[in-house]
Amino acid sequence: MSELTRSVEALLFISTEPLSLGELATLTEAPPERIERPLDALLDRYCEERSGVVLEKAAGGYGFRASPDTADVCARLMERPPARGLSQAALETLAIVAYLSPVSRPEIARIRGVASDSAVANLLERGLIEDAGRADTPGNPVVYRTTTVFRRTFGLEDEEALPALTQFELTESDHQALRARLHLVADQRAGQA
Amino acid sequence: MSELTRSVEALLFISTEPLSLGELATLTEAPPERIERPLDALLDRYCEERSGVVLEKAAGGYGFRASPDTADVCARLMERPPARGLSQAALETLAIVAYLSPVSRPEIARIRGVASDSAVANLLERGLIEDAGRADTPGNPVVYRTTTVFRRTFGLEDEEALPALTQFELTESDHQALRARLHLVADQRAGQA
Amino acid sequence: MIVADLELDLDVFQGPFDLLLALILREEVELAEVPIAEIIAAYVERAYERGELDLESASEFLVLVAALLEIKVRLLFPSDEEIEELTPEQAEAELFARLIEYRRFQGAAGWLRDRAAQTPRIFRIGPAPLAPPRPAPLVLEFSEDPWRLAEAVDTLLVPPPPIDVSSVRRPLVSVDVFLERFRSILRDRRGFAFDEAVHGLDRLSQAAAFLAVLELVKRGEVAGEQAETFGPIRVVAVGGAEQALA
Repeated sequence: MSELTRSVEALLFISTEPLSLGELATLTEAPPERIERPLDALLDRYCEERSGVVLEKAAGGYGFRASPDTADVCARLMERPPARGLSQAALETLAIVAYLSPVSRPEIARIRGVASDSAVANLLERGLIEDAGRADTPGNPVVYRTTTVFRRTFGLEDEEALPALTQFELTESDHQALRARLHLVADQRAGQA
Repeated sequence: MSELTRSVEALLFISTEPLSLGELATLTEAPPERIERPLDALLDRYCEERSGVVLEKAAGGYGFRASPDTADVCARLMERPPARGLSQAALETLAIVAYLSPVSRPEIARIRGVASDSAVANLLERGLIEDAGRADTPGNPVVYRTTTVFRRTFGLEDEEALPALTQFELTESDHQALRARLHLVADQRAGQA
Repeated sequence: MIVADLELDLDVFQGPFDLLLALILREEVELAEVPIAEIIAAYVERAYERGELDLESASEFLVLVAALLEIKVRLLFPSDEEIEELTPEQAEAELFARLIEYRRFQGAAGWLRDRAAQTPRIFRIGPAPLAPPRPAPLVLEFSEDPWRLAEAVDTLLVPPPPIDVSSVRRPLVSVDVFLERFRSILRDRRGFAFDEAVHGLDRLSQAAAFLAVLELVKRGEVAGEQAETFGPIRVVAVGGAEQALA
């Protein structure tokens, strides 16, 4: 297998998107017409008869996919419930969204004192929070709220039914006072870090 | 290639995390001992000599990665490959998290003698460490641990695969040199006082 | 040697010392992340290269570094228990133990670097391009305890313990005070002599005044004039003429 073929093979394996001939040429620093031979060799190596992984020309370029006869097994992998329970980071992020919703990613990061992008991504993937439009604050960040899946998972009828806090009296129907307190404590913590 | 081998190959390709023998057995509904042959066949098909893609055991399971000779080309595909251009500060911080996890920022600062906030932020952004909840100590600092990306990047089968920390113990002569340097500093200070 | 043009090459910062000070003042560089030992090493190295050490600049440097160090200690060790009085022997033993611990992790860091360099491992991070779509999430009713949510928010509502500054022997001098003072002087006059402006002040206040001048220079509000090395410094308002006309 030529060096170029190996490079094209590896690129297609690690890419999360199909890659076009032009993109493969740019990445390997080879002229586009030199990419065709390696692609042919790979289409031959990765065909349905020979492999569980098949190279395919899709919209937008070339990409590997699981061969059709493995579809059932692969579907089982995708349907697998998330292996672990909620991480502490995810739980804390979820709690902030539940008590302050709607809330943006920058605000979650400010309150927690640490970037929370992966926790937000994880909660979105689990369907526990969802996109609820954009905030009017600078940069117009996306804001999040909890979902029906969240309320069913935690056995909560509606948002009013969130458990009481020991550090804060939850009397107001809006959450502005709680929000202000969380910001204050976060700033105190940041000032000392 | 047997049907089981094709299924294992497809599963390993579409999974976002390495899959263990047990997981592969559950997903393919085959007894674990029957997975060994297909795995051997795949380890043979995807080895450095034959392919630009390598199957290897890391992070508690089997996963595909680019072969070392294609790594430079493949790194171009990523905005920030996890292990490229890590500063000394980031590497030391990563080592501390790997050995002492879960560990907080103040603890890392205590060991390194300087606050390590930008190193921690850099490692978080690269996905090499993650937030693992909060410590019970005053101020409840966030604690960190290493990730699957870390174990795959450094080719570690699991946490135990790190060399024992005592391996990096100073030799007796290093100890003496260090002590001599300390004394020198102390003497100079005393002489000036 | 003028302290201000001491060139530094640190992890968090590269450039002259006075710029670093200005950035710390503007909170663009975290003081807590600045390795002060390296600054001192750079200074000593410079002095050694030049083969001279003038007392004036050395004491200015010491004052600045001591102030930085004291503030940094407060930042890193908010609780006072950490800095009880130690005998020199205890301090040395403690320092020695810490260095040994740190060296171990430096060794481990080197091991990680070599391992990544030996075999670069690049793999896909994220889903496969043409993977089947993930089905709707499975709902496990009542599988989570809602009180854990309350607990998480309660933790975030606990204020951090206050920083005890009772042991700071001298009041820290605020640079802002001097910024204001100099600005008000420059509203009436085109410039002033630095020595006169700080006459009779203690060293720490003089250092703060100097930082304030540096800050004004950085902001483009004033320029410094010095006819000869070690000569008196005159601080002149930039664009003072236009302001006078307006």
